[in-house]
Amino acid sequence: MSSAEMYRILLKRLKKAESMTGKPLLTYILLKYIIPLVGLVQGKGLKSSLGKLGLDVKTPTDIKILSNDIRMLIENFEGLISSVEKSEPIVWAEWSVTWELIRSFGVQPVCPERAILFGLGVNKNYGIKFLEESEKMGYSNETCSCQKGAIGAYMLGQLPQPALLVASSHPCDSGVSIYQTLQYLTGAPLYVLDTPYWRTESDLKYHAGVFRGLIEFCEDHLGRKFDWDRFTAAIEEMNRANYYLRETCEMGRAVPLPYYIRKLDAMWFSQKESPGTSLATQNAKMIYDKAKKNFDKGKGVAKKEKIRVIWWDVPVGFADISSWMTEQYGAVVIADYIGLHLMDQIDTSSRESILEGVARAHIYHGMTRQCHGPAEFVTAELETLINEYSPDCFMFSRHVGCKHNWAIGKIIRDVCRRTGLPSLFLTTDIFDPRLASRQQIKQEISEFFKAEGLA
Amino acid sequence: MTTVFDEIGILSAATENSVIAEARKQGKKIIGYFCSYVPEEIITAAGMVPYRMRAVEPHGTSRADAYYSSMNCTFSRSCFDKVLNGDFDFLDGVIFMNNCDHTRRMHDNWRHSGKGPEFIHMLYVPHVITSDGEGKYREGLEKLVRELEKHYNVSITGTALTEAIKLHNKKRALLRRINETRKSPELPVKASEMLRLMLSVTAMPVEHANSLLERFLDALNGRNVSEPGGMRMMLAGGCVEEPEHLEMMESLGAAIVADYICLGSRYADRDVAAEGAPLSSITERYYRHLSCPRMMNDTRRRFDYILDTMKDYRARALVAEKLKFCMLFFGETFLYKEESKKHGYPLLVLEREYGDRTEGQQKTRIQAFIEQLRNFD
Amino acid sequence: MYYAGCDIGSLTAKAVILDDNGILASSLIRVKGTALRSASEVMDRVLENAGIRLDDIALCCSTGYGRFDIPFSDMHLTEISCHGIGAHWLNDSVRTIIDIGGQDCKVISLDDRGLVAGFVMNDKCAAGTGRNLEILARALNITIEELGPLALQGGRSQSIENTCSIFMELEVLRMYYKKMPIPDIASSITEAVARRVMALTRSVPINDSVCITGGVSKNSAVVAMLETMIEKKFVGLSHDPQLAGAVGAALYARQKSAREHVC
Amino acid sequence: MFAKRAIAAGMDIGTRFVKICIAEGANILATEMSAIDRDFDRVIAETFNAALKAAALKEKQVAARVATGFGADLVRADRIMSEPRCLARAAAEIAPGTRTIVDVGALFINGVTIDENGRMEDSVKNDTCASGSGKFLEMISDALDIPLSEISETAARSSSPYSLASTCAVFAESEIITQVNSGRPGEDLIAGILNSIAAKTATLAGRLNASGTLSVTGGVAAFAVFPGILQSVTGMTVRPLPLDPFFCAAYGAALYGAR
Ligand SMILES: Nc1ncnc2c1ncn2[C@@H]1O[C@H](COP(=O)(O)OP(=O)(O)O)[C@@H](O)[C@H]1O
Ligand SMILES: Nc1ncnc2c1ncn2[C@@H]1O[C@H](COP(=O)(O)OP(=O)(O)O)[C@@H](O)[C@H]1O
Ligand code: SF4
Ligand code: SF4
Ligand code: SF4
Repeated sequence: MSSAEMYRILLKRLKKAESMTGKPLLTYILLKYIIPLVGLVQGKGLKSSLGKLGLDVKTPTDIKILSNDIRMLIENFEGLISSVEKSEPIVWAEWSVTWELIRSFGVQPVCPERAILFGLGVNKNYGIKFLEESEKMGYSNETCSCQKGAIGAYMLGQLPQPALLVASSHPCDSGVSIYQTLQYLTGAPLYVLDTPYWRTESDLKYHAGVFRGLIEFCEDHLGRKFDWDRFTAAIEEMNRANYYLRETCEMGRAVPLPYYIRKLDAMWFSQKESPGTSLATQNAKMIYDKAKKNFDKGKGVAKKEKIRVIWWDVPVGFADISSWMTEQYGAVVIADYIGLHLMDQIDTSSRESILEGVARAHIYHGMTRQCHGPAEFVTAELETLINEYSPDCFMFSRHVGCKHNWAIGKIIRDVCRRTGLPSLFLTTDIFDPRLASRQQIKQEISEFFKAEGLA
Repeated sequence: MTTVFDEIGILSAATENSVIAEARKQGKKIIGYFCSYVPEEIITAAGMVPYRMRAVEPHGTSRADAYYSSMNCTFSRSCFDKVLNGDFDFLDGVIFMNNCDHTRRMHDNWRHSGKGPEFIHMLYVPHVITSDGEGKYREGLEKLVRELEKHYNVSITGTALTEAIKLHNKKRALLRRINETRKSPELPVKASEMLRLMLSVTAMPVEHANSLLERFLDALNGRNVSEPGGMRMMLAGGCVEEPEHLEMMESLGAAIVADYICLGSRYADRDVAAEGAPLSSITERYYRHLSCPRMMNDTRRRFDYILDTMKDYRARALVAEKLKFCMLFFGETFLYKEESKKHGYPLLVLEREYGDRTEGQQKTRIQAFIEQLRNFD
Repeated sequence: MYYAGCDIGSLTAKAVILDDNGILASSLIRVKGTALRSASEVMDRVLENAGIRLDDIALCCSTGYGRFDIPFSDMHLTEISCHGIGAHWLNDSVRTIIDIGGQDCKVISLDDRGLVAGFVMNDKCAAGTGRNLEILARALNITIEELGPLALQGGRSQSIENTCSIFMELEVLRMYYKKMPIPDIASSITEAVARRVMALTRSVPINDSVCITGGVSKNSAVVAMLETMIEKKFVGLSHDPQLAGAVGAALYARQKSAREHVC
Repeated sequence: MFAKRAIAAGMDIGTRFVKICIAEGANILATEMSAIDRDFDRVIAETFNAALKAAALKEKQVAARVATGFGADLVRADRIMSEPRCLARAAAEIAPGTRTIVDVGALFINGVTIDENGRMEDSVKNDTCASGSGKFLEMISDALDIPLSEISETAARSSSPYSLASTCAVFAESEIITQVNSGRPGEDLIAGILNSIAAKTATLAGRLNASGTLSVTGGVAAFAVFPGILQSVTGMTVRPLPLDPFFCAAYGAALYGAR
């Protein structure tokens, strides 16, 4: 596997997909009417792979959102491949780190933990090779698959050599351990965004200082000046997108549920791919407008909404499970760790206020906000959802990598017991299909709905 | 007549040893703490006894498994099982720190279980060693001092801290001198005995610990426990807290002369500066002492410590141990493999579970490793 | 002078007697209640075959799980070193040994002098061991000896996913109940167990001449399956591979006494 | 269109026995059980027909078939439900207030907890290393020529039950076979195996945060001595459910069918 081959393969496919989704209306008609009639194999392939991504396409706006996502991925991959070819510096940044900051040095960020996602995107065995490569080096099967994927991808030359690494000390030990290993294997300097345990004023001040340190660190090691104007513009763009996303999530209280969680999950990813550009904001607005229309008309995303689900922690890699649940049982997912956007607006009036806002965003980021700190951060959010979003049941995917979630099984179960909320505890790995297959998860969910009299 | 070695044998095996029981009779409060970033001086200065938490006399993990799961570290689970069983009811307070995912969640589970004591504190320690970080750690220690003073209405004065620093520096100095004796070809003390000593002196008032350490140091001169063909080795690992396990390795010919474990030589690394404001000197020592894998920007210093110590103590090989599901020490032992290739020292990596008595395969691995080293002689 | 090697395994006990020019006699029995009883019985058997008495033995070395408390043995060595010495003596081109016994599975690599350069072994799990093969054969109501030849006749084999031997037994029961031809099930079994063994070898380089020892070396289908997976032919040993450990132990006893005489 | 309470069949396809229970609503009409062998489909059909005959029913009168157990997907059924769910459903019906059930079968131990309103809460499926050895108990009693009906008195006669060392069921078997070959008294071995199964069941129950009474089902619970052994090992009060232990899962499946 030559270096960055994975990104070249995906880039070719994305370009083809872009040509198809370029004209939303035409593609919509093609997918909705012509393919089922004519049974174009090519079209069916596209539909099923979209389905697998959970972005199944129901309206022309869905296709517009999808083509924006594709455009953002293309921009990102092109930036990466040209940096590799022109041997410009590349910065590995852990996924909760604000990528706008790295881009404001005019360099390309890469998230090592997402290599497995892209590897599986090429095809299932391509991705599994990353996991097997790190297992050959001694990684066990209950290590977090995104950490294992990063090591395997690097050893197989699918992650370009980094100029420097930026890690975060939260949310879990996997990150604390893997970035020391990546630093050793790549030899690149490492900066750690040390994150406080709580969220007091002095914690936020300390964490803002850590971000100021990151800018100085990058200036020293990249020998480039930090472009504050570009960063401020990017933050303002992010503020707009976050406004729409937060407003959408606030509407989750409505019955029937006006938004579709897979779109909000996708935003968690696309906000990283090409953040700060208007494409992410456009998507956020389209999702918001669609949800607002439904909200005003009291209409839900499911034809007949029967079951409202809180799905914790991170949704499994088989994204199509939530669309299967909706079609099969009228079950909609209200929130999961990454789809519930609670980002505050960042005050861009001064550099100081920007840094504090970025520090706060880093702590309140989806998945890390729940996993770090005391268990109260987890239970408080769950209880708000239970009290205000009228769920019918709770599902916990229990990704094997998150040992801290496994360690508070009883605390979470007691919240469900106290509130009488039926709960299903699964065992999955968000990216490794070898652990719990799509079939097994669907079987357990069907049994759960039937036994609880929900279906 | 009972020797100091019999004494530490009894003290180290008990959850609440006789010295602790005696201190409680005299009205002394016992404060449990979890690991090497919680300064014992603060507890001593408050007139209380620091007690390093442990899981000796384990009862298995079934009670704790209701809170935890089979995917969590067996040391944390065994320790929390003892909490639920009431073994730690003698404690007047517990100080946690954000060391690893498993033990930080014990802070949550303990409070959720409703078991005493009332004072259950979480000390925040950064995951990096930087100047800003030292300030943040200092803030955490000041908060700890304030809350101890408020809860037990004691006052932790500068003089009390300075006195405590003197006593604990003496304790560390004695431990360092004891460790130094392990450099001699006639090894005077076994690693299993050192671990029993550490389990004893981290569960008693510092004055008592110092007198025990003095008697222990005296008992070493002229003592020789080395066996013919014993293989001088160094032991690295996380929560290696079972003397019987080390005894098994010693019975197979491993002469463990140096270590990098939490309850080992790291505990006595460098003193608290005698001059300057006491709390600043305490902050500086505890924040910058030889780190453990939770500190993300200190890896090289840890690996150099292992290389230098192996040379210093003439250890032929490194045995690295990790407990199942411990990501901190998984990463560390993963990099030991790279280091051992680069610097050419033989390495054996063992994965265990705390309290695991079925040691058939472990014995074969250790003995085969030693046979392999003997082949090279 | 006579030297003895005694390998008390988890399922079988083996003993070998060497004299100055080679293997004089050997014996193999199923283990008894205690290691001591297994050792004394297998030694009586080999002494009988050799036509000598226990005091004629100059030095005896024991190995295997039960190596520790054998009164008549003068020293003990792990089965890893013994398989290394034994296999090397039986064929000095050997650089890697795959030893699959009753309860464990080891991969040992040797340097040019035939000394152990590295090894890896399974932890306390039965997957990929001789016992694993036994319980799967029992699920088909066939003997362990029949499993190999039957598997070689097998056609398309169905892959068995699970890593735990108990679950593997379940998957075999399902095939058995659904009337899948016995040879096909047998070949699925050997393929699955061979894959478990391969998973172990991934972290040890298998260089050119590799041999297989331990009781499972008698299972022709597992041997053939492993050869296809490592894309190499096993080199032969000049004596029964199941006895490699006991031969190594006897050799070590002979070397030890030679060295004692000299210095 | 169906009778007020539809007639349903619960089919528990175990690793050793197929257990069929036909019920009308909550009322059991017939139960049949037979050993599974290579002639799988014939055994299933014969057992089902025997049950129909016992309940004096025609096949088309059975409104729904619900399958459970290891081989649930090997038979024709309208729906599949997992064993823990069926056990919880059965207990909620015949012994309301039951909070924890452990089912000890031929190869596996399953555990399930039920909350106060009869809903399944948590289940510990077949934790591999703690797998039961009901089948292995049969194998050893066969090797010792002790009929299964005499297992209880044999175990009771033992003065020093043999304590097993290995945790893995596979290695435990070889350990016991070695003991049989070396002439250790049969009653000590049988008692030893029952103790080891009880110990594994206790660890599973512990992981379920089980407290108060423990209900035990499954083939091994059919040995009268087992609940008592489990009681002494777990320190909890152990009671079989008020139904033949072999048929609890099958009955639960039938209840799901009737709804
Ligand atoms: N004749 C045979 N044919 C096939 N397999 C055999 C034969 N004899 C022994 N085995 C396999 O070898 C295993 C025992 O190997 P062995 O090396 O003797 O065990 P150990 O040394 O651990 O006691 C058995 O479990 C069985 O699977
Ligand atoms: N009379 C009996 N005949 C056979 N097995 C019995 C009998 N009584 C109790 N048992 C035990 O019941 C076990 C089978 O239990 P069962 O729950 O049917 O297992 P499964 O559901 O896996 O088929 C046997 O392994 C055996 O130990
Ligand atoms: S390894 Fe580090 S975090 Fe874990 S107990 Fe030891 S000192 Fe504390
Ligand atoms: S062994 Fe590792 S996981 Fe367990 S308590 Fe110590 S540092 Fe934490
Ligand atoms: S029960 Fe299965 S997983 Fe557990 S040790 Fe035995 S073979 Fe391995």
